[in-house]
Amino acid sequence: SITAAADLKFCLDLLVTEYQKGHPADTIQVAYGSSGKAFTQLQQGAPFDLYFSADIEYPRKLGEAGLTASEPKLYAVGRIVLWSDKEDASKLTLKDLSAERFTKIAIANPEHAPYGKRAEEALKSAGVWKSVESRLVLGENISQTAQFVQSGNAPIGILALSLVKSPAFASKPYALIPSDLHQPLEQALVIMKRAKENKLAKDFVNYLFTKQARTIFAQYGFTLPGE
Amino acid sequence: MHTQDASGIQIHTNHSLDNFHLNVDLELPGSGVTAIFGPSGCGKTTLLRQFSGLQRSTNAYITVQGVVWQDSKQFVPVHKRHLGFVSQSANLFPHLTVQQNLLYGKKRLASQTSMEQLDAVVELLGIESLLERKPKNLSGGEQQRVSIARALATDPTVLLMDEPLSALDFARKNEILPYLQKMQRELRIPILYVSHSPEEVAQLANHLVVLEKGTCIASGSIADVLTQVNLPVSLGEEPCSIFDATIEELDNKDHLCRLKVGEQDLWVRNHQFQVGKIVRIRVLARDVSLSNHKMDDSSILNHLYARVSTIANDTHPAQALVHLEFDKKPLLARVTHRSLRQLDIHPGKLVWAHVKTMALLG
Amino acid sequence: MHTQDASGIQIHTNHSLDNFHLNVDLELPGSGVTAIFGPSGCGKTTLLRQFSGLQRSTNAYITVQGVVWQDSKQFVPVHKRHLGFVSQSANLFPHLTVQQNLLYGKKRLASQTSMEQLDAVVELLGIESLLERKPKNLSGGEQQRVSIARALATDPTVLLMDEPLSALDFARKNEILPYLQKMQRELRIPILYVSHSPEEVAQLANHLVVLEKGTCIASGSIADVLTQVNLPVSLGEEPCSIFDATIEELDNKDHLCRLKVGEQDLWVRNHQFQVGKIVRIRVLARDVSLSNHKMDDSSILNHLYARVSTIANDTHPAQALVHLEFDKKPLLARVTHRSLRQLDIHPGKLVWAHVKTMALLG
Amino acid sequence: MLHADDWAAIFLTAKLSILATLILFSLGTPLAWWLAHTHSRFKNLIAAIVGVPLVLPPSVIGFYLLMAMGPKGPVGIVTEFLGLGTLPFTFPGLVVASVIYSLPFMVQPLQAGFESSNHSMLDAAATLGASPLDRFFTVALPMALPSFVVAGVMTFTHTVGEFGVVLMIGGNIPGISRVVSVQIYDHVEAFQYARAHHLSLFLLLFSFCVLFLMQRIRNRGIA
Amino acid sequence: MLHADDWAAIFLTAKLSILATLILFSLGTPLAWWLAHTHSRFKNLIAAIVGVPLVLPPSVIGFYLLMAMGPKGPVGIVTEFLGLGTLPFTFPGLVVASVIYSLPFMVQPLQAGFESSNHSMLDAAATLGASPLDRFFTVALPMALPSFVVAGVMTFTHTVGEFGVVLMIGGNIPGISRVVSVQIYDHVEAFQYARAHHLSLFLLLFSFCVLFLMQRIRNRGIA
Ligand SMILES: Nc1ncnc2c1ncn2[C@@H]1O[C@H](COP(=O)(O)OP(=O)(O)OP(=O)(O)O)[C@@H](O)[C@H]1O
Ligand SMILES: Nc1ncnc2c1ncn2[C@@H]1O[C@H](COP(=O)(O)OP(=O)(O)OP(=O)(O)O)[C@@H](O)[C@H]1O
Ligand SMILES: [Mg+2]
Ligand SMILES: [Mg+2]
Repeated sequence: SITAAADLKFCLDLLVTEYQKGHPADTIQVAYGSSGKAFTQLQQGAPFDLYFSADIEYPRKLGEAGLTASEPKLYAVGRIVLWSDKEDASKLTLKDLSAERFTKIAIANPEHAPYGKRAEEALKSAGVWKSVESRLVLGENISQTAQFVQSGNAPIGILALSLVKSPAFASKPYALIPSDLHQPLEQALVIMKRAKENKLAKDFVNYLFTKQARTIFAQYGFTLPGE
Repeated sequence: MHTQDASGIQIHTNHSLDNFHLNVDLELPGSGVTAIFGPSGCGKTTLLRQFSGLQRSTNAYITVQGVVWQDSKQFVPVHKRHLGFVSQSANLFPHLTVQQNLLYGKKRLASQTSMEQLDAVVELLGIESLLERKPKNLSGGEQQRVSIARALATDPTVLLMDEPLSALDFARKNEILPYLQKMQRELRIPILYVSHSPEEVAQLANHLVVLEKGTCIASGSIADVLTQVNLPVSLGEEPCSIFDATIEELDNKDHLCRLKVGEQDLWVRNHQFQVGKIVRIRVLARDVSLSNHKMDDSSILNHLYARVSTIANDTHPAQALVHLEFDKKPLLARVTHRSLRQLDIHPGKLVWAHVKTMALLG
Repeated sequence: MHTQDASGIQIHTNHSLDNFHLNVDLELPGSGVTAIFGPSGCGKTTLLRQFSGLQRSTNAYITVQGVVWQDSKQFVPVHKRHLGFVSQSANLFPHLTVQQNLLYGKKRLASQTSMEQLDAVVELLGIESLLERKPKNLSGGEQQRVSIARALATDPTVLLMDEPLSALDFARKNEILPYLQKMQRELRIPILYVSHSPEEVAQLANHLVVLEKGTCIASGSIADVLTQVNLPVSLGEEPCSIFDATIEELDNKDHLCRLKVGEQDLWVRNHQFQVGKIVRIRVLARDVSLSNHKMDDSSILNHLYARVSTIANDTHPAQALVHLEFDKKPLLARVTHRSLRQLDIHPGKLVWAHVKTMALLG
Repeated sequence: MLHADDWAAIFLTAKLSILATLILFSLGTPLAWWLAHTHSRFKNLIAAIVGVPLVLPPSVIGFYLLMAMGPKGPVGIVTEFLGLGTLPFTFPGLVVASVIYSLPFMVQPLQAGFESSNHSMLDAAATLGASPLDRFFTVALPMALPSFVVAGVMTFTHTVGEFGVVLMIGGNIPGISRVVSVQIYDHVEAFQYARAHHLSLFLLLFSFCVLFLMQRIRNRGIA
Repeated sequence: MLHADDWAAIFLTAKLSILATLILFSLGTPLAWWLAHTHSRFKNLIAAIVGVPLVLPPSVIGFYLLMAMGPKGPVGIVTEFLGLGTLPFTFPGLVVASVIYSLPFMVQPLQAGFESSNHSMLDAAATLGASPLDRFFTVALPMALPSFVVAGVMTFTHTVGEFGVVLMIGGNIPGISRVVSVQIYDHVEAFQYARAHHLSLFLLLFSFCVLFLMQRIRNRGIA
């Protein structure tokens, strides 16, 4: 079984379905959640074979603790976007956020959510951090942040590209935030020690780097450097 | 309370509790003690609760001294009726001390009662030493006494008492009863008094209501009700007769006084009476013996010359209840059939009735 | 309970409740009714609770008919003592119906009581129609009766009753008292009976314990205790004398029977007595009149020739309490000082004592 | 040991919890009284509705409240119409959410307390001249004291510890919605275990004091 | 309307909640009784400890429990020594965590109920031959029925709705720890609102039934 970052939900569900078409005998269970929580749980011996983190730091630390059976493998790089339920976000840039009409700006909590950290960096790079700081509302994770914006409680927010490509958000356009404004959102997976002899785990990881899988990733806004 | 004495108490109510139906239509005097008497479960408590407004029946009509407490249009809520209610169980507030219990009603109701009056009640009831205690640390009788004191402390305009003295010893009862009498005389407030004790009723009551199965089978002055021969209820085992007499003479040496009943004299213990005062006398049938001659050589002081009117059977086959009449007053005597035969007593005959003891009421 | 009758009940206890100290050392008979008498707050309930084990004192010693219930080493818990306890407040289980209340103890304790016996108790107490009700829908007296029935249904080896009849009317009391007497006679179980009613005590009790402020001021057979002249407590207002008599003759025509007391005869109402039976008689002082001649021409049947031993003052100054003696039996008469003077009654004189009424006990 | 922002969170939490508890006392007491004494046929329905927040996960309640109070939700439309703006991400919004969420913690124990109370004492108070409100405060309430203490403490502590709803409705804004529970959570998520421990310890000590105090009051009420 | 995995979550939740409630009844009742009647000087301390789970945010409790029950925690070391393995991410572990978390919901109402109970009824039962245990079950318990119902319902519904602790200790594993609350949360997080609504609705209807039933029992107890 797999524990995976919540932003992978749509993408990974489709990948699992596709994989199982070719391997009907194999069952794969995925538990989505915050990568930090999963990290804490894996440290305490949670029974997961694969760990899809939204951050490369967590798998690295698990490796240092000797809990993994492989090196962290970069499987995707995430992107952040501006999205609004009220207006056409595709015409906006981060600079526009200093406008007073955005009474609330939703981002994920930069203290512990990877998307929040990147959003903070981007806002700082764009030079608007000071002017927006007092108007920020923080989501526990990127999903909650999306709900803030989707429900209209926050007129605008910085969300994950993978989310706004999902059906629930597809009706409204988004503005991609240039990736040079922040550190890359490097998402890495790792095979846990308990899956050392698990063939299915290795097969599935290998499948993720096939061409078919890469198109699915790309479809949801996840690409690898060089793709 | 503007029409004091103008009219008395009217209670008309019709109330059902599952299988029990209370249906009474009472006119009670606006002052004095009305005793409510009847077997367990006959509706005495229900009557008091109806009267007080604790239980509300839709079609009740209740007025007190001209003030309407309940009719089809209005309903004065309980807390505005300004009544004192001593209930069958003491119902003290468990979270308050005795003192706080006493002050609870006083603070809310009493306009006139002074602190001294409360102290007097406390002393009368012997609860001075209990004031700081919590009710659960009191004995049964102590709780009952505090409950009485709490009701008296509110200086009520009507006092309802549901078997208030049943948990008390004789000596204590005999201290409280005269106090109630005095209070009723001085404040002229009406008291409705439920009791199973013939002694209490005889001593206190001016008016008597007898209930049975939710209906009133008799209501009237105590003398009238008690001599109603076909009443199945008597105050305890003993039939008795009651009549009024005038104080004629005081014998301070012997501490006796002479009463005049019609043309005849009676001697009773003197209780600081005034000449000319009219008192009420109760004579138990068992205290009356009959003979054909006046017997002067006996410690029995009182001899009445009376005519036998009827002779009825008594509860025990050995005995008969002889109804006598002297000066138009009724008198009951309980004697054995053997004596009737030996003394040849029959209706119409004139005999001497010897009264060993009699009680003075109110 | 192997040593039935071998020894009676011993209660030695020393218990403090805040300001109150109970300190008694009692030896009570192992059968018959022991009345516990005393003013409110004197410790009657506390004594019963100590005896039953509901309240545990560290240094108590309690045995019942040879079985140790508590001493320094052991303490039989309440539920193993197999006693019936009718407490001052009915304490019915509010979540159970009357029927379920009655069966609660029966299921746990009664080994022998048949269902018919329970039915008999239910009928005696007049609670047949209440069986399906919840306690809170019962009147005060009804609750009390259910509580008595519940205790009786357990077929206990000792019965403790704390003012069980105080909430009941006279007629009901007079049905229950004989039943208790009968039960006590037939089952020979001891009954500890707290009451404020002189009537009840006189009618039921063989043994009398008088408490005051937590100490026992008298304990003994009822005749002995009642004639103790210097006892501040009397059973109610009325002093009385008690003595035993033998049934000599039945007069079925007049429904009377003749008793022999020493050399003298007394006639009383017959209650299906057997010749030869010994009965106990109580004569109230107020029912005795005195004269210098035997008065045959009177409805008073009983005349005892007795010698005046002492003359004491009574509570009212008009009256005196005359102590008489006949055949070594004591007899009290209450007469006025005027009569004493007129009849020239003085200690040592022989007089006729006329007894209007007497009560047969036990 | 505690940082300035921890203290800010503590004061905010205290403010929120005290306010919510006070509001719930005034709302919950009449509601519980009504539920305990009515014979209305709506009784069971209302009782069930009051119990709903118990059974839904806090963040789900938070989600629905967010939807309802947002500009497109029924509550939001009303509040905007009244010129109050929308409630999420404001302190009043947090108070409203806490009140809704903690309602059963207030009502349920109170209702149980009132149900087992003795009517004859209330009757006695009435005959002694106490109006219905008077007898409620001077008799019913003190006699149901254990239940009141339980209700108050459960409501208060639960509001202190609540966090799913707050996170959802509050948006984690310092001084407005970053209460202690959110702060601890953030510390844990950010692996700042030491700070989490310190704040937890503080909460523990604090709740100890509250619960201790509560026991004292209870013991006194009974003795 | 509900998917197979929703049903699986429902059954798991029912199993967990019923089990936790039963365990809490058997643990909480004697504890509450003791707290209500003891004069021990540890009383206040124990009462305060029991109340602690009320005041800490669920996921923080979950975090500390995870630490304590993990292979390096004190509880984990003991369970591993006993050959039981570690508790987190297992169903028994979830039960243990739920029991700890819901303890105050059971104990507090029961304690209040016992404190206001009438000792003279217990005395009467003793004289009628009932042993202490017997009188507890046949007198004290039925007389404190409203409190029992409240305690049971609050514990049960709270275990159903609990989710911070479960997520932390359980790890969201289908059939072991993916209870309804977690499932709804997942649906919400994944913007599968329809499925979230359906499950919430189911929970609502269910809790309605439970709460309705509870009211019936209560009304009967009182009548
Ligand atoms: N729990 C208690 N704490 C302190 N004092 C108590 C407690 N219970 C009773 N007392 C006191 O002990 C004394 C004896 O009480 P007890 O109940 O035995 O009296 P009693 O003889 O039964 O009186 P009553 O006829 O009024 O019922 C009383 O003065 C009472 O105030
Ligand atoms: N709440 C109730 N529901 C149903 N029946 C009731 C209720 N309260 C009293 N009753 C019945 O009504 C009748 C009258 O009760 P009430 O209390 O007035 O009697 P009471 O005359 O005061 O008797 P007691 O002398 O025994 O106190 C009784 O038969 C009783 O069973
Ligand atoms: Mg009554
Ligand atoms: Mg007593």
